Amino acid sequence: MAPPPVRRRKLAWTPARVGVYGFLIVAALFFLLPLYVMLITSVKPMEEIRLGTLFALPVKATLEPWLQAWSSACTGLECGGIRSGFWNSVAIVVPSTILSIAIGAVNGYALSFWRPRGAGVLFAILMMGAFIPVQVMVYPLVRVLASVNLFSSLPGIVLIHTIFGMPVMTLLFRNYYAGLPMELFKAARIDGGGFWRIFLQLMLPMSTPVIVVAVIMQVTGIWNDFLLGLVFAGSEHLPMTVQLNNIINTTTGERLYNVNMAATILTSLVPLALYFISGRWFVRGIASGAVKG
Amino acid sequence: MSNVAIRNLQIQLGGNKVIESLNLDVKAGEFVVLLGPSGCGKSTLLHSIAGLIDTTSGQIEIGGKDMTWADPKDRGIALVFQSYALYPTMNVEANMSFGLRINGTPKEEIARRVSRASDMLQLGPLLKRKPANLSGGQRQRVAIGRAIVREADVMLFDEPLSNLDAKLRTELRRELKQLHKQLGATMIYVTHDQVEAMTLAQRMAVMKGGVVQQFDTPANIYNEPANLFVATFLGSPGMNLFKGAIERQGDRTIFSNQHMSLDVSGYPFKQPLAGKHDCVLGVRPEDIDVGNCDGADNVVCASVSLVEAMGAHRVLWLDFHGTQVAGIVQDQQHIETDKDISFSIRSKRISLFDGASEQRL
Amino acid sequence: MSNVAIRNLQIQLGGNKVIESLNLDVKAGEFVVLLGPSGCGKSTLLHSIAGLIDTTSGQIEIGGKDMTWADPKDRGIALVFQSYALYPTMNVEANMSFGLRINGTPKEEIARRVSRASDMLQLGPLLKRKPANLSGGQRQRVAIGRAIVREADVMLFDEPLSNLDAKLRTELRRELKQLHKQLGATMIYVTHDQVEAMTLAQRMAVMKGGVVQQFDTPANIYNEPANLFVATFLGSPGMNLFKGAIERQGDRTIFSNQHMSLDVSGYPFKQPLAGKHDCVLGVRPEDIDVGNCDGADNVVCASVSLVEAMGAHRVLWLDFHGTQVAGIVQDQQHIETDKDISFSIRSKRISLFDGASEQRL
Amino acid sequence: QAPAPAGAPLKATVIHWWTSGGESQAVKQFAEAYNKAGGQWIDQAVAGADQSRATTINRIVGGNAPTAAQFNTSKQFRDFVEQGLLNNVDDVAIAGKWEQLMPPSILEAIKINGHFYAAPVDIHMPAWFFYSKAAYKKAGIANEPQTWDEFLAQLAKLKAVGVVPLAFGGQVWQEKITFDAIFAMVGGADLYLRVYRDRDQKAVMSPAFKQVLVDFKKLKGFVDAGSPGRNWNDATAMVVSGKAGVQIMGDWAKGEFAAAKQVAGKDFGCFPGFGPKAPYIVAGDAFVFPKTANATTIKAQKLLATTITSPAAQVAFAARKGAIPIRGDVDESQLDICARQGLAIMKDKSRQLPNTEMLASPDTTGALQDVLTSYWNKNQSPDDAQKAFARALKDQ
Amino acid sequence: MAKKRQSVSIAAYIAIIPMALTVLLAYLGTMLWTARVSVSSSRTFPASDFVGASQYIRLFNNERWLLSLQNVAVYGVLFIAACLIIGFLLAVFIDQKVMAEGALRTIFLYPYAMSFVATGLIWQWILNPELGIQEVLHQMGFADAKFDWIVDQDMAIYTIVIATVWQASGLVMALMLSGLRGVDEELWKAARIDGIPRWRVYVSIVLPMLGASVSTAFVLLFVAVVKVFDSVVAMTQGGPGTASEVPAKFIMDYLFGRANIGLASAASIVLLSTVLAIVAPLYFVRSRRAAKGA
Ligand SMILES: Nc1ncnc2c1ncn2[C@@H]1O[C@H](COP(=O)(O)OP(=O)(O)OP(=O)(O)O)[C@@H](O)[C@H]1O
Ligand SMILES: Nc1ncnc2c1ncn2[C@@H]1O[C@H](COP(=O)(O)OP(=O)(O)OP(=O)(O)O)[C@@H](O)[C@H]1O
Ligand SMILES: [Mg+2]
Ligand SMILES: [Mg+2]
Repeated sequence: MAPPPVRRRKLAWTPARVGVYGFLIVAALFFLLPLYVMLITSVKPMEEIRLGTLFALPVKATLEPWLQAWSSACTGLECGGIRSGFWNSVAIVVPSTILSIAIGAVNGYALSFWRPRGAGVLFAILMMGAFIPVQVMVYPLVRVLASVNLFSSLPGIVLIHTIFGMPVMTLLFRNYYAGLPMELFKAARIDGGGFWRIFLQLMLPMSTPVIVVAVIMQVTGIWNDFLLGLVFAGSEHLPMTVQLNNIINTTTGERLYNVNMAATILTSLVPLALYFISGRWFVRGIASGAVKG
Repeated sequence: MSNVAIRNLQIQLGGNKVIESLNLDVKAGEFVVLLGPSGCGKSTLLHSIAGLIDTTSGQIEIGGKDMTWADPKDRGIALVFQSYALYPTMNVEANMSFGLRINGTPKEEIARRVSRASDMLQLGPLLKRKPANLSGGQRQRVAIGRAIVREADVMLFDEPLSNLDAKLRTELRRELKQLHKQLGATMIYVTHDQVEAMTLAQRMAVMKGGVVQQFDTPANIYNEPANLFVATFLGSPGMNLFKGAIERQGDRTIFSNQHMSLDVSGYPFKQPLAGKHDCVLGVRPEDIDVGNCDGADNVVCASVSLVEAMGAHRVLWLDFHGTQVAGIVQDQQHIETDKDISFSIRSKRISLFDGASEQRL
Repeated sequence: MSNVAIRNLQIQLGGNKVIESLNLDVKAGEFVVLLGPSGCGKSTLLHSIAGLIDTTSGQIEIGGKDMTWADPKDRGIALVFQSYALYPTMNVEANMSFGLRINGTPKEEIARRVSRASDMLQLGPLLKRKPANLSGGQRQRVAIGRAIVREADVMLFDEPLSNLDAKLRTELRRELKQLHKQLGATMIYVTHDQVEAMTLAQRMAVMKGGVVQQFDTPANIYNEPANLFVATFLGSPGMNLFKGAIERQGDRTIFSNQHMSLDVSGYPFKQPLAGKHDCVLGVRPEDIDVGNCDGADNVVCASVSLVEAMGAHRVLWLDFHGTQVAGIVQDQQHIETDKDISFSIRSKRISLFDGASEQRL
Repeated sequence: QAPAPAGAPLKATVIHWWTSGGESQAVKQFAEAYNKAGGQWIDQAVAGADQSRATTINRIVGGNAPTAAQFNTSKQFRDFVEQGLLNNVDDVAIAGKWEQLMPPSILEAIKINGHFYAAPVDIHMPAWFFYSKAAYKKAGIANEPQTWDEFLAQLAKLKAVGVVPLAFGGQVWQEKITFDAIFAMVGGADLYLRVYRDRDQKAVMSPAFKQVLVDFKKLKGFVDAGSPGRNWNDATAMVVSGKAGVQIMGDWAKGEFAAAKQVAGKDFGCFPGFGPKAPYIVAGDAFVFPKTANATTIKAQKLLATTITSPAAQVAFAARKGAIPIRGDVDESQLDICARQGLAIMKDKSRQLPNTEMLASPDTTGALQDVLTSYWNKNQSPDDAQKAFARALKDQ
Repeated sequence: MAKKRQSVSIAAYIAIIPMALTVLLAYLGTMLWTARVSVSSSRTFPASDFVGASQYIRLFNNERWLLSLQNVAVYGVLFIAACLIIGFLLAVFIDQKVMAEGALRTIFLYPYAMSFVATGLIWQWILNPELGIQEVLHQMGFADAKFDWIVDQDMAIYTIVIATVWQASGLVMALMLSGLRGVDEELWKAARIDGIPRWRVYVSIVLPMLGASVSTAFVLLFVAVVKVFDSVVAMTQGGPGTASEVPAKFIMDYLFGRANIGLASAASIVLLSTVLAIVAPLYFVRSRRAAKGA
């Protein structure tokens, strides 16, 4: 009397499932295509590149361009590759990321919970500022920094990155904190927490997901920045990207595409590594969602 | 312990007048419950007492001092939130001790208070857990514990039990009452659950639309509701209402409408009545007696539309000319739906309300 | 309308056995309530009936067909969620009609069903509103409306009233009962609120830890709980329990312990008793009579520790040698706390449980 | 000849945009010469001419000016002079007899209000014609063209045998170079100067100028579809591989040929124009010296100006850079045949033409580029282009 | 005795001092400075004279500027729409409990880590009709295949869209994914019971719920549109001709290459005003709706 049991639904390979994977694979191929071209170009000798066979695998693969990019490509008089700027970049990225996130977080926190008078207006202007092309701001900012003796120094470039990161960082944290229950803040107020206490001991530990996003955005942005570093960092602190740019962008000199590509990939390794590492955190942070207390 | 006095409080939020000219006097050590439907401004009132919402005008006194603009932490209050608002990144112990640590209370003192509160609330084994790993009831206790360790003179509770199941609710209700005895603190407790309100309150304030409708002992409010709203909001099921008119006939006062009439001469009118008066008669389900429908005097008949067995008693729903009348029966007598039944109103236990102003007569 | 039969159902979630070998037979058109404490697997069971959770083993039959692996939409069921799960971006009408529109139901048919449901639930004026602009009770009705328009043979409810205030809960409870009459559909209703369970159920299943403890009519479960758990879980306050032993003394059967003894000869034992037997005696608060403590026979004294006025009745808490005994008094007699009072147990209305297995004797 | 000071070497921070391998080799010659002369060269390479100049401006504004900075030999640094931001190097110019040694077009660019505000470092001829000998052979062309028409005919022949006749990079500045080459060849030096130097509206609106526009657009028929956006070196690579016949490009393109191990005169040919009297467009780079009161820095600036204009440094630099020296009194043997040819032409003042940058402000040159690129890429009539050209010249 | 508005502590005001200084000195300051320069005759350096609106007049007589504005409008609409759609689709597909989710996520996100200085060149190659996809198609025997947008006057701007979407949609995906994971599980169940296909749920129910994610993504993308520069320079240099010119490039050209900061400033001010004219109403509507929803 029992009708034949319907088969288990759990088994995966339905047409819809195939479609999902199909789409993802096609999309992944599209996203990987430029990387593929970059990679194979970076291991081709220049003769092969001149042939213009863009997608062809290298006939004679060579690691020479990578070595050259890393340690002997010329960036002016120096022919030390991009290696030398690495630590400069680190020295800029670390404090800039920390400071810009710290200030963005404090701003977002103040805007969401304390709402001091005038802060709303400041925030609106700040967001407006996000739309000014960076280049336009360079000249006046040089003047300002020069007037406080910070031009061409490490603190100077850190400050500049903090300034330029402020709109988006503030937006990010403001939106995140706006999603937290107001009661939490009120409870801490009753417990006698002041502005900083509540921020440091309560809000900051709860901000992991948004901090991960902020770190990704800031590290990527600051690491890849070249214009601001060039102008504000001073010659001793030029970031890696200035060298990368020197290698890639020549006006009238010859261009070594293989070295260019190798240098580009090398330079991107830090943000890429960050993506790999933080990816899991990112998802975990997202999955835990609005922290339920 | 301190008294709390609220004078002419008015609160606007985003343009809405949420609280209008509210007065409330809570004696030191008293347990007062604020009861009202969702959205009536209970939480707003409580938060303004705690100093978390700025008042638009009016005064809040705590312990005899004007605290209208004092900082929350300086008011000598503790607050248990509707949503618990536990700090998700701290374990139970840290949650409870956070405020004390901020105030720089000595370590031993903190330990003493936390262990006392956790004993009281049986939180001992949970001290090292994070809120995410606690059940709803346990979270609730932590939230209460956090308030207790503050050893505040005034404790405020914002619907602390609303998310728990009936059994837990009953238990915690008793524990709270116990707590009040032990601590002796002034307690103001917000709820929309009347059972909670009735069982916990020494006095309770019934609110609606930001206005206190009645502020009295639970029994008085239950038995002599000040207006129609209070009458129907309290009781489960609420008071049965009959529209009609009231008139002096000789030395008797008679309530009557199309379908019934009742001698209400014994009713303690606040003001002597003159002439005919539109009014509403209210009677609690337990003050309705049912019997066989045999056409006796002062006995009205209606058909039973539903019988709800509640275990200890049953609720009858009678269809009386289109309105549903609820009655409560205690005994095991057999009652069938769709059959006619007689019911009578205990005229000594009625309430009468003005038809227009809806205020108690 | 269809029957629902569950055979040897077992469900594992993330490694936990949430449901173990569960059997349940719901007749066509019946209103069955699943009652149990938080976390006992009620939602899991309901969702597996709906096909939203894969079963680990066992069978689910709906309307005589094996539906263990059928798609939710093909099971002829409708489900009202604990959290409503309304589509937040659609207005009330769209919320109700979305499923029908997707299935290609003709426009007129959709309009007919929606208007019928909205009439039934008095949602007419709200049809164009978004869920965010509705109160909790209104959202609840929309969620029910969405289930109704499906005109399913089996309707499942997952604690649909748990977030509402007492008054609304009472109202909606009645409406649901009415609905069942009108629709005639099989209904399975999950709750942890016993009042709801008692009033709504034709039969109810009390669950604990994924296992059905008792499946019977509310009255039977209330009056003759199958085990200690059911006895204490039901009733507010729950059954009073006294540990002791039971023994035949001549043709009488006597329950006794240190402090009291009671003749339980009239008790309908399932199996004849032999010798002395450790057991627990249970009696509901309303089956305890109180009087003055004058030392009469079969009358025990205890001091009153708390009086809870509930409006219609009062709950007394008596301190009887360290255990709290609850009693219910209906009349207005004056009772003071901390005074001694006598109480007696109506021996015809007791329950007896085995001391070890905790099962009813 | 300037004596090295005793003690600390004279530090000179130099901003320039020579960043590629070949360019690095070239700038190294300067650095070594300077260091040998008792200085210490501190290199600050910034890729991209615009970017490099912007850096210089920002450094000056920010009070952290370099000792010297590269500009094109042009009007690019006029504003600096007017703002009084540059030191002059009159002493060095007089001592080095610049007026006698250097071509007038260069002098015109660096001598402002009677003072020398820049030290020229090289001369580029931006409009060389490079051709693939293999492609020419395939098309059966034996000689370099002597006239514009002959050139067009050769392009047609190349096209006929399936070679891309003109290797063309469709970037604005490459279009401009090509146009200027055609302008100088077809329109003649006189018209060129009247338009660019005198901004003579009549000259612009003349039929002769219109003919230049028409002739320029004729080249469009000889470029391939992939040209827009192409980098100049990719275009050169087409000539290197014989895929394309001719490229009109600055002499720096020789670096690419060299990298592909091709030899001028053997694998590829070069000619600066049609016929023996063809005009020769002059461009180049120069160093300017930001203002400072610091005596040591001024000394360094002078030493630097002296060193880099010295014949030895000049020829060493030019040889690696693919340019020609700014002075004729150098040892030619290090140079390739194209450069030698250029050096020879430089002796004939009548053939020299300054490039647009020397004659007009950057703003004007930019505006002209805009006009030309629209004309080249869009379906614009020569008349419209002519009018736009006139307007762009008048506007500034 | 206790005064009003004490509830906002002084520390809060101190804490926003960095923001206040930044806003006043860096943002407001540069905006005013730019406005001032735009009414002067400044060339390489700011001049202190006053020439009225002449820079603006020149600006609006400049065809390239007008074309830039037109281009950025077209680009902006397409870029934002494409990023949101593709980002959303990727997020949705990744959300289907697929294998190798982490790897896929990284694949979609990595372009965001790479600067356009080099990847622009790669795109230029891939899209080049003589080198890239078109050539490959020809070699595969599709002789008629034509994909030469990058050299086509009318289509060049779309190639910028393709490349920048490739770069930015990963970030949108991340934001959307975070939104998707926040959707109540019971909603999905409700939809299953209603028999609503998953894609329909995404389109009709989930998408409208992702308001916060979408608006954050929108702001970030909008900022990117206004500032789009690197990709254009690296891929087309604004060409062919002026076909893919954009305002930021125009401003850059005049700022340094053409040494006319007066005109560049005027262009910046016009750009900023345009942005404000678009953003302000959106902001207004949103804050109104937020106020109403609360
Ligand atoms: N920030 C605000 N802006 C505008 N109106 C508000 C705001 N906060 C609350 N309200 C309104 O004030 C009224 C009272 O809110 P309150 O939270 O005090 O209600 P409540 O009595 O606590 O209700 P519940 O029992 O649901 O918690 C509500 O109508 C609410 O809509
Ligand atoms: N995905 C899951 N993985 C592991 N355990 C689960 C999962 N979902 C539920 N559980 C466990 O299954 C048990 C039953 O959960 P269920 O939601 O059915 O309880 P319930 O009876 O509906 O409770 P409530 O009254 O609180 O809604 C709980 O102990 C819970 O912790
Ligand atoms: Mg509230
Ligand atoms: Mg549940």
